[in-house]
Amino acid sequence: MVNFAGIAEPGSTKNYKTGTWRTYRPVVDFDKCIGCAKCWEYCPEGCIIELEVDGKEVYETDLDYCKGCGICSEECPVGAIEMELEEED
Amino acid sequence: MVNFAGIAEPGSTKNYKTGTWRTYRPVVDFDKCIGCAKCWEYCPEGCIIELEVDGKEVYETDLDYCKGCGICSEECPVGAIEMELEEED
Amino acid sequence: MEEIRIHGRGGQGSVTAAELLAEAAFEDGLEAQAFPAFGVERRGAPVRAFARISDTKIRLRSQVYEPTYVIVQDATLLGTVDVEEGIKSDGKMIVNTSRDQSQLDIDTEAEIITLDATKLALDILGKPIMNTALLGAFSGATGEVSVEAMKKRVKKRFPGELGEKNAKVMEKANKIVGG
Amino acid sequence: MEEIRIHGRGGQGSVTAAELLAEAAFEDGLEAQAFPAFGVERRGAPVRAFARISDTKIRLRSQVYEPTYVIVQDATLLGTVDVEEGIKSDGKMIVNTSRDQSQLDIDTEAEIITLDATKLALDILGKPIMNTALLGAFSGATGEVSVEAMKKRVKKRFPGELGEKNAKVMEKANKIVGG
Amino acid sequence: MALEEEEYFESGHRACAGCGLALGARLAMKATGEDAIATCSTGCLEVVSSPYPESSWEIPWIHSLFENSAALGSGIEAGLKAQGNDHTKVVAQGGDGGTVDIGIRSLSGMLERNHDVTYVCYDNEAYMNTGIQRSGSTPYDASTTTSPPGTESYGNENRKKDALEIAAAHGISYVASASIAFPSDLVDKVKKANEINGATYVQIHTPCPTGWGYEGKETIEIARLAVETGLWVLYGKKDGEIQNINKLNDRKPVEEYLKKQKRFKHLFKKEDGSKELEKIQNIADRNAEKFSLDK
Amino acid sequence: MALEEEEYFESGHRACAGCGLALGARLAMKATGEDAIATCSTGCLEVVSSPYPESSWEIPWIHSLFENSAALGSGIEAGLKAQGNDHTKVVAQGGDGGTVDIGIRSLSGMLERNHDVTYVCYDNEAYMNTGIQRSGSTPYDASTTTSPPGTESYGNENRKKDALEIAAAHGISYVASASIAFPSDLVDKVKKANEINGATYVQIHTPCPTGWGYEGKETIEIARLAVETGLWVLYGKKDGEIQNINKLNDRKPVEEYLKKQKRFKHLFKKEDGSKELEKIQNIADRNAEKFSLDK
Amino acid sequence: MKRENREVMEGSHAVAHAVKNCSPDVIAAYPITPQTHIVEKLSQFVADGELKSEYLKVESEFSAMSACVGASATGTRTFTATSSQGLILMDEVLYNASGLRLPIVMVVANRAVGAPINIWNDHSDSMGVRDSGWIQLYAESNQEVLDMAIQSYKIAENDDVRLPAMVCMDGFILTHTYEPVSIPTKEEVSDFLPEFDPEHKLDPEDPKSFGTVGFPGDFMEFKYQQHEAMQNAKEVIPEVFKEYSEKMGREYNGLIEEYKTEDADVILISLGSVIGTLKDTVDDLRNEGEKVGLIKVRVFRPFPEKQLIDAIEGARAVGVLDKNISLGNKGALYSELLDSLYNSDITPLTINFIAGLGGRDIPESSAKKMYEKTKDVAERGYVEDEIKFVDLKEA
Amino acid sequence: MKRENREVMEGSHAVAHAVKNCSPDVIAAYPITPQTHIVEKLSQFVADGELKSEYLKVESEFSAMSACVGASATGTRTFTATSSQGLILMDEVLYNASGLRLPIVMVVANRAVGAPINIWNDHSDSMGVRDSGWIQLYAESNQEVLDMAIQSYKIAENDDVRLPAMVCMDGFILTHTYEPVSIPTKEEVSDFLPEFDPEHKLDPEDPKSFGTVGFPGDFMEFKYQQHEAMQNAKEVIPEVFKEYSEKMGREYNGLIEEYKTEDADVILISLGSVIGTLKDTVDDLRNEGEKVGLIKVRVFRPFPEKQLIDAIEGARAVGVLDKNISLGNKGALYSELLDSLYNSDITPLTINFIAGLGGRDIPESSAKKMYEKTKDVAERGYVEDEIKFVDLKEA
Ligand SMILES: Cc1ncc(C[n+]2csc(CCOP(=O)(O)OP(=O)(O)O)c2C)c(N)n1
Ligand SMILES: Cc1ncc(C[n+]2csc(CCOP(=O)(O)OP(=O)(O)O)c2C)c(N)n1
Ligand code: SF4
Ligand code: SF4
Ligand code: SF4
Ligand code: SF4
Ligand code: SF4
Ligand code: SF4
Ligand SMILES: [Mg+2]
Ligand SMILES: [Mg+2]
Repeated sequence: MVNFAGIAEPGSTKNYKTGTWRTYRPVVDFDKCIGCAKCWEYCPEGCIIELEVDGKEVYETDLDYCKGCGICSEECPVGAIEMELEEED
Repeated sequence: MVNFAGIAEPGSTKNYKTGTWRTYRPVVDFDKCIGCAKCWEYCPEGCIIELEVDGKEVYETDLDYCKGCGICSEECPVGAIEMELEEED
Repeated sequence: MEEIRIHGRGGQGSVTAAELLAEAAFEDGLEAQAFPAFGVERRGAPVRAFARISDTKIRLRSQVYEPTYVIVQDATLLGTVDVEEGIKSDGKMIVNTSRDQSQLDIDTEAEIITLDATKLALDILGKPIMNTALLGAFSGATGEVSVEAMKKRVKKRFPGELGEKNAKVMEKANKIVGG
Repeated sequence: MEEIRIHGRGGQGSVTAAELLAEAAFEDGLEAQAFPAFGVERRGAPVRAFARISDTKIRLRSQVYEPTYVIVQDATLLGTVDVEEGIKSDGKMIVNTSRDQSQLDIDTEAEIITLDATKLALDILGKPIMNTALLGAFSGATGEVSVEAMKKRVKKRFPGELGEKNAKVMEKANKIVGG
Repeated sequence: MALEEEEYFESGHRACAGCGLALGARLAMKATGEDAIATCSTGCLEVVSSPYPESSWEIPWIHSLFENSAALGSGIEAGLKAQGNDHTKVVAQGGDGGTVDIGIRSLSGMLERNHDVTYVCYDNEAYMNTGIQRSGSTPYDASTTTSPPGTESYGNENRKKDALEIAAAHGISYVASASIAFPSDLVDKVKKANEINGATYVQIHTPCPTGWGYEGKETIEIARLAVETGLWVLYGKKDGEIQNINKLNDRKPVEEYLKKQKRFKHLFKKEDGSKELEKIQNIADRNAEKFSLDK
Repeated sequence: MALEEEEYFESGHRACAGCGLALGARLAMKATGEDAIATCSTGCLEVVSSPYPESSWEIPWIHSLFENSAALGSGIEAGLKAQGNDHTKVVAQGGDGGTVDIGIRSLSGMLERNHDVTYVCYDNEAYMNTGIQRSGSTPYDASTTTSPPGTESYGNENRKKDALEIAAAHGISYVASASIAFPSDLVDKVKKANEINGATYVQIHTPCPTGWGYEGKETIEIARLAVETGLWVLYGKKDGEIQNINKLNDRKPVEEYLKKQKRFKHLFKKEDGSKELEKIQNIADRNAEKFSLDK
Repeated sequence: MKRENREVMEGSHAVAHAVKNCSPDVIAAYPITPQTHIVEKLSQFVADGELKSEYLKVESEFSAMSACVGASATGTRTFTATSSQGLILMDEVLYNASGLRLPIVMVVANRAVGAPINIWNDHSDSMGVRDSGWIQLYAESNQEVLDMAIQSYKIAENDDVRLPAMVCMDGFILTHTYEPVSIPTKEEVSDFLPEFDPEHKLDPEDPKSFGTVGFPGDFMEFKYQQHEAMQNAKEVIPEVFKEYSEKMGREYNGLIEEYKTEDADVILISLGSVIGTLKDTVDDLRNEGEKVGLIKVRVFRPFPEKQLIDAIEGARAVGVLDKNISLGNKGALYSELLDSLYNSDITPLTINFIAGLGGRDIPESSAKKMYEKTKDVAERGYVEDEIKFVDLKEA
Repeated sequence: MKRENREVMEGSHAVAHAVKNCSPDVIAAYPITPQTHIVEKLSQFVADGELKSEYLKVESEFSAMSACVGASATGTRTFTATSSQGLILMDEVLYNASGLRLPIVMVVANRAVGAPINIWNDHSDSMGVRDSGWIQLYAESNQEVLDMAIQSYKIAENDDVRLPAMVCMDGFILTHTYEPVSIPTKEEVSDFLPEFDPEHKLDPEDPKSFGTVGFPGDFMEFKYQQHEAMQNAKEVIPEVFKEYSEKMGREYNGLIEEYKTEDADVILISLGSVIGTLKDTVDDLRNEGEKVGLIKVRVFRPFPEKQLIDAIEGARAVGVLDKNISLGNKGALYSELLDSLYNSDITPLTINFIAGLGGRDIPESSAKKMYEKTKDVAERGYVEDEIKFVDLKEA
């Protein structure tokens, strides 16, 4: 049955993958990316992560949660993020 | 029985004589009174009335309602109002 | 069980009087209850307070309809308030007045005791707070509660000089009515 | 009585589709009911809507558990949502997809009809609003509701050009699935 | 006689002798006149003026609850509008508690929607009807039954809520403070508020002998001292502009006001009381600065 | 990376794609850090973040009702104090409706009592959770489901309530406006508010694609345009002094902001719409004047 | 059911149309799911000039009802709608409105009351205010709710009643469901419902005072009058229903509706939209030869004691489906049915089903289980678990 | 009654003293007649440093209860008191507090609910919130109310209960009455009442979320748990009473108290302070040879169904005195008694007296009339006017 008084564990919505909501997927061009973190700052899902690619600090999306809103793409100062239509599967 | 929804007639508290609450009674000295109406302005009971006495405009208390607070006496610019202890009877 | 009603005006300490009466009765080993007439009365308006004293536990919660004793703090009330209402014919009424009881127009078979409590209060306390004088008189006139208990409680409630003076008022009033 | 379930995403007009379906059925002389899955879903999240049609008055107020027909507005849902749940084995499922039905992984005995509603919508409406195409297909595939009634109601709801275009979409989709 | 002679708030009400609130209502109603409807929140004013089957009000009047006087006023205004009545004024009345505390939501909504209602707050600086408990409008350090002084307390610990500023921040076109010690000014302000088409707010300082601890006869004097010390500033604010500042020739020290009232008695007795008195003087000084009170 | 890396408002929440509110909460929580307790009034934020048995919150969080976030915060602060805890921050959160309308009484009380609570209002300018009804914070002329344009209407008929001024009128020591388009500024302001010992109020402009009618990806742009047109002014007010005004080099006409949103579409279509646009431009101009916005 | 007049419409919109045709002078409302579509539609009517009402978009439900009190006191017809938390929030004003005898009409989109917060249907909200002196009607369908909205004005404004009335419709299940309804035209409504023109109102021409202090010497008499008005409503409501039926051609026959009860051994009793499902269930069971009947409680306040007793007579067992529970006791309908039965001449066995709380669906299968359980009680001759939570997920 | 410990004191002050000795961490309250003296006394305790509580002087009752919710959720002990309009105003938060399972203790100074506004005693306020999931205790005397305040914390904080509790005391009749009481010392209270240290609380060290959305899939289960907690309370309360009796030497024997019921033909049933008057009446009548008894309902939520049935067994008629009425039905105690009796093995005749509304006094003479009427019912064998307004002034 339900727990006492409906108490929830911290951060547990992470169990739910909002990535399934997505129609468009942001794809980062690591070559273009200057690691400014603007995309990370502005992502309402907080699902952008720092990566090291070839010794360079870049950012990429965690597709488990990305809803494909397109904000990161819009706000990337160097146009490093493209929104691509999700494939059915 | 009570009326529909407890409706009351306008100004009907006049049926209740708050003069019975009084311990001190204001007595106006018409000779002193200059008819400035300050007492009338300041009376919380609205129980001071204009009179003509010997052709002179003066003010006096309606003892039916006067609670004897003493404001009129205090505020009369010429000290025309004395507060006198009520007699038992 | 005896029931007492106190008449006064808002601000004259009628409720305090009822409370002190109950406290003193309890001090004397009795059971006691005191309560105001639950109203919305403002300062100056006529008010009432009640007390019950008994040698068994008091459970009754209704208002007082037929008091044995009535205390009237302010004789100016006599014209407007029905102070004699319901008083037992063998009861007693204690009235604060400078007049003689024959001058009072009170329609009751109960015994009327008068006392110039205002003067007493003004003399000793310097203020027209008559409730303690009337309590002293109540003690003297009825014997229901000892004046010692009264004095003890008034001193407890008003520590220091104020209590002492009130106790003195009680003592004196008690004597005057023959306590 | 037949029950219909529509799957889509918040913002795709699944509820509108159910409503239009009910309206059209009523237009055809049937009794009808339409309602959303009562939820708190936000735009983009998977949502459902339902309709019932019948030739007698509909009194049932429960949710739809065993639909005869299921409409899937967005094939990207197939991976995450159990679109086949409860569908009658002799029922039909209409899926918006560019793929062939054999390429779809849906575990049901019900007949599956596919249609590239997105393309149709983009072609005619210029927007990926697929619900009217799917309704047209529903009409064609099931014969439960006439495409005329559908068209009439869509034009009523969206007066002017928008309605006309949607009616055209319906017509076309209806033809495609063999209506 | 400068003021309207007619009484719309009648004798026979049950307010304490010397009640500032009763005078306030009497004066405000003179400004309002007969073609008006008044609401009243629960509180002294309502209780003393409407013991069934009696009423002190000569104009149509309604009491509903403690916290909804402004909402009631909104509804009345709407009812009149719906009936095509564009002349009858609506005056919503409340005590300070009913206004700045429990009633502030309905007040805020009424002001936001800019109903054609004059809201009159009678400020006696505490919940008097229930026996002198602190309200948001109780001044700093005042003793009330819920802000008693004690070893851990100097009385009320919060500053008096500035309901006039709060009302003004709603962008309404008129707010004003008034005092029963200045009847013509009071009547003028309520009249002005009534004349404006839209929501207005007038707060009247109405000393209370019972709650503040002074003799009934001193009510006007106390009210006057509040103004003369700068603790209660008389002003109007029309479309954001402050007007009618009552400049003071010789601002009195706050002690003159405070020492007359039992609710501040402890400040003159308690150790460190003078520090507190200074704080209160500071409040007056800041008022003087803000409103350029000193001549 | 200027901002705190740690996330306290987690992924998996159910907000619409591109939700400004979700971003606002994520940023505000970065300013708040882990030693804090948050309340949340009923609304989008609460609904999207706490579907039992899940929660997006990494810090202790509680939702009770729609109108009592500030009162809940008051109680939590008191509870912490009673436990001798003088380090944990309390952040009370509410939507604009939960704050400036139904919640304003409890907010006003909390501010008056000066609890050590930071109140954060997420302003998406309508009741979004219930399907885009007008709130007191809805701008003039915006179309919502309860302020639809029509033959008798240009949309919302009231001006946006100035909750910042109202909060400031309570005499609290800090109020600030922020925008999700300016994350560092936002985080700074919430931090500052948190650091102050006493009640503070921060209102964050959080555009809502669903309610305002634009595409999710435009959220930041819309938020930025609100600031650049002067319709949403970024400022702080510390102890009555306005600070941190974000001066504008080249203030944009309001049309640039309005035309991107369906909620203002009717103004560009309706006869006389231009008159209304002028009125809105006036609002921006008055803001510019009041805050000396133009460089 | 004159087909030509019917149109498929959302329940909320159907109510809005009906209310529009009652021409309320003042509407004051605050949005809350699932009431929103009602007040949104009314907003649109006003924006489009189709309805000339003063529409107050207030800042809380408390003010919504307070504004209705003010407006109604000026002698105008008023409307509001709410749900759940909103209804409970206005509780204090509900008592006030009934005590002031103001015939305000309110639609309640029934929804659970939190915590936990839940936007789905049950009856905790309206049942939670059943003491407040409001008439309460419960609708089975969208047709009923829109008819009841119109009827309510006539009931509430009746001189022998003069009480506010609440029309309860199940949240989502009715509010958000599209189905065919027939809406009386404005002319038809006007013919049925006279203008509201009360004797006592806030009026500078006749300046009375309202809402005075009721002292202990009078208060009881005020309450007694309200109680009497409720009793009068038991007479007035069927008359209003009758007139409505005659004028509009749809049958409303009384405080309760009986469905196949005549020879029933087992009777189910409930209110609201679940009645539809239960009717289907009863039909199915009848087809299977079961002697089952159904009672729909259309009017819950005043409580139709006598009507229920008469209708139940002859049944061996009754199963009462409550979509609420007074925590620590029973469902409200069950509780009040039993307090009525106790002093009646009949003694059916009884069982209380607590079902559908917070939007838990009640499918026909569950309805059948309730029937089975009730029948079982009838057969055994006693009830074991009197209060049964239906479809509860066990630990 | 150890005389040495007793002291004459106002009821409100007695409660304040008892609450002080429970050491609540947070108090949040808003004044309302006749609750004021309780919160004023507590203010003085805090001002004088005699009580170290955070005391929030909030701007409304809604916030009083909301602040208690917040404070209680941090794992602290909380207190508030209210009455009438204030209680009804916090209605929404009451449901919230119980749904969040927070063991807040509140004293309710019972007073009528307006309109018309009336500050005097009856039970409309607390009865009006009987569905809200709060435990409800009703006190006969000031001794009882102060004891119950202490007991309530122990009941509410019990792990098997964990529900908020309301201690009801009649406004004025108890709150403003001076009488002797014995107040357990702080040490005695500490010995009886352990510190409150709940497992779940708002705590950055263990950052849980509270007040999440309860979907239809779970909501019913939450409500069922609350209902179960209420059932558990029926066990826990007598245990707590027993321990209290042992430790403090004053008898608290169960959910109800029987007075001379053993051989009674006629039993009166009520709750609150009128019980005192009724006891005197019963004694008088017994002296006159009448076989009359009395039942005091000490706990109204959870409703003591079984206990009442057992106690009534053998009586021919029961008269239930309710100081409230659910307008359009019956008094709450009567209604629930009947819903309990219906499925019991006993069938006493019953009559409902609606008395004391809005402070109408209930003298012994009226109590006797109620007895006579009930006896009359017993003798006739049937009841004519089931609902009787006592001492109503006829038109
Ligand atoms: C909801 C509610 N809470 C509390 C009360 C009790 N109450 C009635 S009047 C009042 C105080 C009124 O204070 P204020 O508004 O300042 O008016 P005043 O009596 O001081 O003139 C209070 C607390 C109430 N009637 N209703
Ligand atoms: C007392 C009460 N009234 C109404 C509601 C319904 N309600 C829930 S959230 C909401 C709107 C929230 O608006 P806002 O505070 O602006 O937050 P948003 O959803 O826009 O972020 C409303 C009206 C409620 N939960 N409680
Ligand atoms: S598309 Fe939106 S949700 Fe996805 S990573 Fe970019 S900003 Fe985040
Ligand atoms: S905003 Fe663009 S450049 Fe900056 S980190 Fe993200 S992807 Fe790289
Ligand atoms: S004493 Fe007071 S009440 Fe009497 S007339 Fe003078 S001012 Fe008026
Ligand atoms: S104030 Fe004095 S002088 Fe003036 S009218 Fe009155 S009595 Fe006369
Ligand atoms: S308590 Fe104060 S405000 Fe109330 S009636 Fe008395 S003097 Fe006036
Ligand atoms: S409706 Fe608006 S505020 Fe709510 S979740 Fe969606 S985008 Fe965010
Ligand atoms: Mg006040
Ligand atoms: Mg919002």
